[in-house]
Amino acid sequence: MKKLVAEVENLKAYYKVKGRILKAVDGVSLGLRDGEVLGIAGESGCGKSTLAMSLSGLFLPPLKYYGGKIKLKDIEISKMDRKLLRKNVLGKKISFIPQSAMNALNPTLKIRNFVIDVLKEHEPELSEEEIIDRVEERFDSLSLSKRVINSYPFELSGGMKQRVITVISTLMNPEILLADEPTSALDVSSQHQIIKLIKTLLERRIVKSVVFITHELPLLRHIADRIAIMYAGQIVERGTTSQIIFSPLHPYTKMLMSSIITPEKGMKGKELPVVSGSPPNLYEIVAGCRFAERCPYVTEECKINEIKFHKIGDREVRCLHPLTERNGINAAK
Amino acid sequence: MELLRSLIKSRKFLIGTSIFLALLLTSLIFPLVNSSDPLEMVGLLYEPPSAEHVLGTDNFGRDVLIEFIYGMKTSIFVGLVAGLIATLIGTTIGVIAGYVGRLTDNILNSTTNLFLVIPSFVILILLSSSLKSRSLLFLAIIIGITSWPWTARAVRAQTSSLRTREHINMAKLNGMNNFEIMLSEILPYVSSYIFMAFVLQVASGILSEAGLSMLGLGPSDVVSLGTMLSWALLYEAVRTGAWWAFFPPTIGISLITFSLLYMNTGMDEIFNPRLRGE
Amino acid sequence: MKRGVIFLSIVGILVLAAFAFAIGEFPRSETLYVNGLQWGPPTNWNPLAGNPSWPISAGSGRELIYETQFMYNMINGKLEPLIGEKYQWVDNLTLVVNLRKGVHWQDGEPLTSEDVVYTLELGKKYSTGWSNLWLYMKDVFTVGKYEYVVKLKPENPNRLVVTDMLVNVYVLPKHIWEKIEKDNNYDIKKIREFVNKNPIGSGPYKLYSYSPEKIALVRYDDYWGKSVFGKLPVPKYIVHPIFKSNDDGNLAFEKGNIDMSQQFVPQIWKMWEKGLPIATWYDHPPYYVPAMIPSLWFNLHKHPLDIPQVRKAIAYSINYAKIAQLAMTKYSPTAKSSLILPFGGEKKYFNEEAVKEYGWEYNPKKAEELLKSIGAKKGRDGIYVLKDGTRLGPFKVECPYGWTDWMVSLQIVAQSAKKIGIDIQTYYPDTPVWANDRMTGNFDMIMDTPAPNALPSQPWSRFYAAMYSKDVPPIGQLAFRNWGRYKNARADEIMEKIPTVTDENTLKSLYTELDKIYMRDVPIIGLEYRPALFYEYNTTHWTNFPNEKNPYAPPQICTDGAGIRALYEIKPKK
Amino acid sequence: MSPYFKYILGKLKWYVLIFFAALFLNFFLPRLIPGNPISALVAQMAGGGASSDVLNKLYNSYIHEFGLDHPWYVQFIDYVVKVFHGDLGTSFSLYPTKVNTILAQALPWTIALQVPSILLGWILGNILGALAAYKKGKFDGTLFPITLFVSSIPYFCFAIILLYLFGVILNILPIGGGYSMALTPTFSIVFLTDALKHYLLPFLSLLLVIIGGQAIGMREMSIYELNTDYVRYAKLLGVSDKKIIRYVFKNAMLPQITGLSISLGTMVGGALITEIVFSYPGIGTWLFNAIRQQDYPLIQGGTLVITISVLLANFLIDIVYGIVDPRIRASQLEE
Repeated sequence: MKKLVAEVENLKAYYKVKGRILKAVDGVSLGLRDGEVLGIAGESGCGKSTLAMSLSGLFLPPLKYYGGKIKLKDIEISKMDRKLLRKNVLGKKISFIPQSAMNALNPTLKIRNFVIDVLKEHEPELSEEEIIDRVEERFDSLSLSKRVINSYPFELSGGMKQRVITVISTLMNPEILLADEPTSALDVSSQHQIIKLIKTLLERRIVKSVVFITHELPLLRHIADRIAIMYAGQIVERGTTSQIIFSPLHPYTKMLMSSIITPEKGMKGKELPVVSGSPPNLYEIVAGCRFAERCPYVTEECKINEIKFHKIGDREVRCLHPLTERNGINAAK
Repeated sequence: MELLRSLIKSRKFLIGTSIFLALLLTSLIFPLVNSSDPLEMVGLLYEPPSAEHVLGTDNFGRDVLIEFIYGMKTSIFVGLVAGLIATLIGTTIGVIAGYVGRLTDNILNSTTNLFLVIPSFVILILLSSSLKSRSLLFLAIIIGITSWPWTARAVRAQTSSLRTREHINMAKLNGMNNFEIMLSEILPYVSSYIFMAFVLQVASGILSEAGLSMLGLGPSDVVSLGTMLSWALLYEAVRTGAWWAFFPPTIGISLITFSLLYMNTGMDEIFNPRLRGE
Repeated sequence: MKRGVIFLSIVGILVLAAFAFAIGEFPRSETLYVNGLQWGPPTNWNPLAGNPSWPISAGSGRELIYETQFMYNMINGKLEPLIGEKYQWVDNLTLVVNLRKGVHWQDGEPLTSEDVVYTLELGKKYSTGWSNLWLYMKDVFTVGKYEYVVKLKPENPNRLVVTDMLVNVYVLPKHIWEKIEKDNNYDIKKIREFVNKNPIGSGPYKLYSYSPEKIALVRYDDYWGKSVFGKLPVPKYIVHPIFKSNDDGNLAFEKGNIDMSQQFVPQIWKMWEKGLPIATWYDHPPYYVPAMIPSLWFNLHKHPLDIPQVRKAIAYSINYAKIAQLAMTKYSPTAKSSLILPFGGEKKYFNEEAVKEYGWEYNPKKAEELLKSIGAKKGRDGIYVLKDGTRLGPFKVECPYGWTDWMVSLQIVAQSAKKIGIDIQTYYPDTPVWANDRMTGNFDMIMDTPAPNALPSQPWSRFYAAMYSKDVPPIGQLAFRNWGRYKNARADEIMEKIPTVTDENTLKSLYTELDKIYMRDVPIIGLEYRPALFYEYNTTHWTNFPNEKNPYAPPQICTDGAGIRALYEIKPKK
Repeated sequence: MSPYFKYILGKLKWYVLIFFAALFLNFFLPRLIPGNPISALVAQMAGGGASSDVLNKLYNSYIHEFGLDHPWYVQFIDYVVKVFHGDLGTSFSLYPTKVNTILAQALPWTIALQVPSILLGWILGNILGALAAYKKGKFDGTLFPITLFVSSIPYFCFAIILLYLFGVILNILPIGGGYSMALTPTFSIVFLTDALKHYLLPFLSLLLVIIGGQAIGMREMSIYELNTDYVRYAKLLGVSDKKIIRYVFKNAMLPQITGLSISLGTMVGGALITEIVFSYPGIGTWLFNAIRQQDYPLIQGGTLVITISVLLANFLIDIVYGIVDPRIRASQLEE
């Protein structure tokens, strides 16, 4: 087994809005190994994007850190000074690809100037020419047109923008790349290009590991090594890609897998729920299983206590009645 | 319903609305309780506040407090009517320009911009000097027809962003004509913007009335906050130190405008969640 | 370095130059500041132009640059000699005027009867302010250097208007204006455009400088009057700042920056109650000397205002005392139902008994009785309806926006009428609209002053402006007097007769008869008495202004008519 | 042709169009006012007792002199031709003064009052708004309602209150006019300080209201920009706050620039009332008096000068905008 590059322990990150607390990430633990792609899947509002943000260690208000650890090798970044974090970690060790490339770049700034701003922040000794040289080289090596560097963001197509952002995010060869739905707003061929690009970056060891977040579970099949399923602020199931895709244990995973997914273009933040019913109110979390409301196999027992992880072989699942691996029939019955 | 609930939750909206309603209700209920004629000349020129006349008398020897309350009613009335007219015209032009697009949009948008660039207050002054009848309604209408461009602009922007939406295409495929689409597929989606624009138009209508009246172009035989100011200025209340003649209308106009703007800000934050700073 | 030195020295020079410019243009102890006589920026000093600026403007600075032949004294109604020494009606059609010898123009040329005759004839040649004289004058000719004769038309011998000429027509220098006429090709349009920046008159002052903010005059030290009056006017400069609002002017006056003001200052007594050195002619109500009668005019051709009883009912409904108190802030005695002033020069014609018997006063009860007497009934809304179903109102009553005392007067009229059941609403348009409505007869009721002048021809001019029907076109066309289009043959006859009568007893009975017709028909209602000119002074910088207790000159604002004598007597304070 | 030039040309076409529309409105609107300017003029010069005949003659000769006896289209063409020769005609009410002379005297006062107050108000308002958006919390919480209230007070009400406070109660500043009556406009220290004293109140009343209005707009725009994805992304890439604020400020400013150009008309309108309240010797006071007197040439001239200045200012802003916002040039390329 490869060594861990990052470890997350019982991470709690909540939104605090007008005195009320929304528990978007509620005790998540993860391990990320060298060279792997960890997929995180879940429907919108389950907290996966918040998790991606939190993993960077930068809690932007109204998001607040409430507990747990994020360890990057030996550095504990969850409690790091924000200035130091931004200077020494972000972009350099952990980098981020945001969800909507459309608006992720300052519309009035040329790519060139943005790149200069980013690199100067981390390596002030570089001259502008050196930076541009390095960037051009990188663009070349990833077979992206160098011309792009001198463009304004609005002069680029959506797919191109997303690729440019991916390249910018990895300019400083970060160990971890957090990709938050990098493909959700794109057409199929652009999606493929992005996935190819991420794979290339991994192969060349420009990035060491990737956390790939998406609401389209099937997409992970082509890229992820392991997958964690998230529901209502928690990880509900963890396993290898084939395990999750082909023999889900949690009823929710099963539903995610079997539902038809139709992402609507241009309607960011308003994706239709992929499974029937809606996730619980994260302001007031009920006792017991958070999926109970929507679970076809729910029993009275489910609603009493918080569900802990159960080990089934080498797999873990938060369910009292996990599905059997063979045919998806509830094991307890 | 949910919208209403979220509106009530906005402190800004709530404060703005309550101030506005309080002022409006005072001006509506007071005449029912107190039947004094606001035009009655009960004293002499600029008598200072006393037990009998709490806010003193004005240049006509009238009770300033009673005038103030009636004036508020007039001003709010003019504001509402002018706002309604401006919103109607602005919405019609904005929706048509934004939805139909092309040449129609070009023409309508150019007209809108023309009226935005020419100082509308000058036009307003000229138009109202040409009025033979200085009735309240006429005044409100004139203010309305000179202030629609702002609404037209906002509505047009919203409409053109809607134009390519799925549901509009579906409506087209289902054989709806343009008019029906504008009415049933576009208006509901821009209604919150229209309402916000309406609130702003009411505020600006009240200001325009006050400005016009202050220049002596206001309604005759009716007290409005603007005419009160105009008299105060004309009859040298500032020089003679009769603060009670110009202070109440100033506060009145500012409070009404403030309440409407505050209401608008509250709504803005709800309809554009990004502004909430979350 | 070098550049810096140059720069500094330039700045230094500029600063020095600036100080040199600013220091004492008008030394305070030699400058009299007046205001309220000019409202817009000055445009011209051309008496032929129609709208000349102060001090050439009508009736506010008559003896400063150009002079009239005689000076009118509004207190006793007398004509005092100036350029003219004496005048005499030798018969009903012949006026002989003798001029003073030794009068000379400011360029040194002598002033003779040639100049006067030339000036009067200009009015025949062109449309000028005094062209109307030629309706009554047949001829004017000189008799030697210092005498001239006016012959009246036997068919229209109006002696009153011709006498007015002696105090309100400026005498112009022939040798200068002949040239101006010629230079402009005798085209009146071009002559009117002549600004006359450097007017050469016969008076004690010359135009010194002007700008949109002020007009300044400087004393002409070779004034012919120096030898006659034994001295020159005291102020070396007279400056008239032009304020854009009453507020500014009144504040400047209050602060002592203005010495003499002709502005309407509401409740002026409050200023001296505050301890300011301010006074008016009287130190008690009405504070000013009343001279005109701002009135309410009816459209006599609009039903139901064509019914005299309706007009009279309105006359009874109006609270005249309130108008005097509130609108005029006590500057007016309570108005009586007569077109003759019960004060000053015309008091002798005022017939108290006739007014008592035929006139009206504030009496709402009587007003309603009058309406009931013609069969009017009160409608449910409290407004009377005539037998023919005509509702009494809404009538519009009109005066210009910004004429503050008038606006209040009309508010009182409206409120008074409302109380007895007549619906009157106020309307305050801009002045041109009001002026036009007035002339075309496009009004229900309108406020205006008939013959707003203090002239020897009063009260005849007032009756004439209000009631004379000849040459007055019907409603819809432009009239220039008699806005209501009143018509009464006997009244016309009396008005034609009065200017030819010299016997005081006959005059008195004619005026009484005319006034009775007025009170019977109520074509207009006098609302208040107003001074021709407001006259208030501040003694911070100048003292010894004339007033009731020291009446060495009439309250004609120190610069007009006989009032100019004050300029010789006021004293600088330090 | 460079796209930028094309953009400017496109704008220019549009301004020429507006100019002609304004020319038309300027001519016709004053003529809608009932009554006519000559009756007032004649009435003013006619003492009581003058005969109808004489006044009638006077009246007709004036109507002819002012060209009011021609049909409207002749008058209009005459007016347009004269405008293009730089001649705005002769004032009625201040006959025989040229409108050009009057406006030339008034314009410097108006420019001196409006340009600095609008520009400074705009700049200060934007800084204040950006600050409120950035600092949030109590700063914003107290500042926002105050600013909103200040901007709710109409220009003229503000002017009256300032007048009362400083001119009457404290008695330290003059209550009207452009300079003291004892002075003549010269380039002198005494005159300049005096003019400055008269300047202060109208300037302040304009400035404060404009600051209020602009700050509110900027605050909103900045909050919006602060919450955009690009800010988040830049932060996640470790870009410092200093740089991010620069992005936000610039981007929030851009709509404020268009905002300035659009609200310029309103601001100028507001400033005109301020001039009237303070009897400031600028265009507003003149224009208003002209309207009162139905002085067509002066009304036309005044409104024309105002329209041209607003158009010019807008055009300048458009040029600047085209330079600072790359998106404008791009959108021009697409067409």
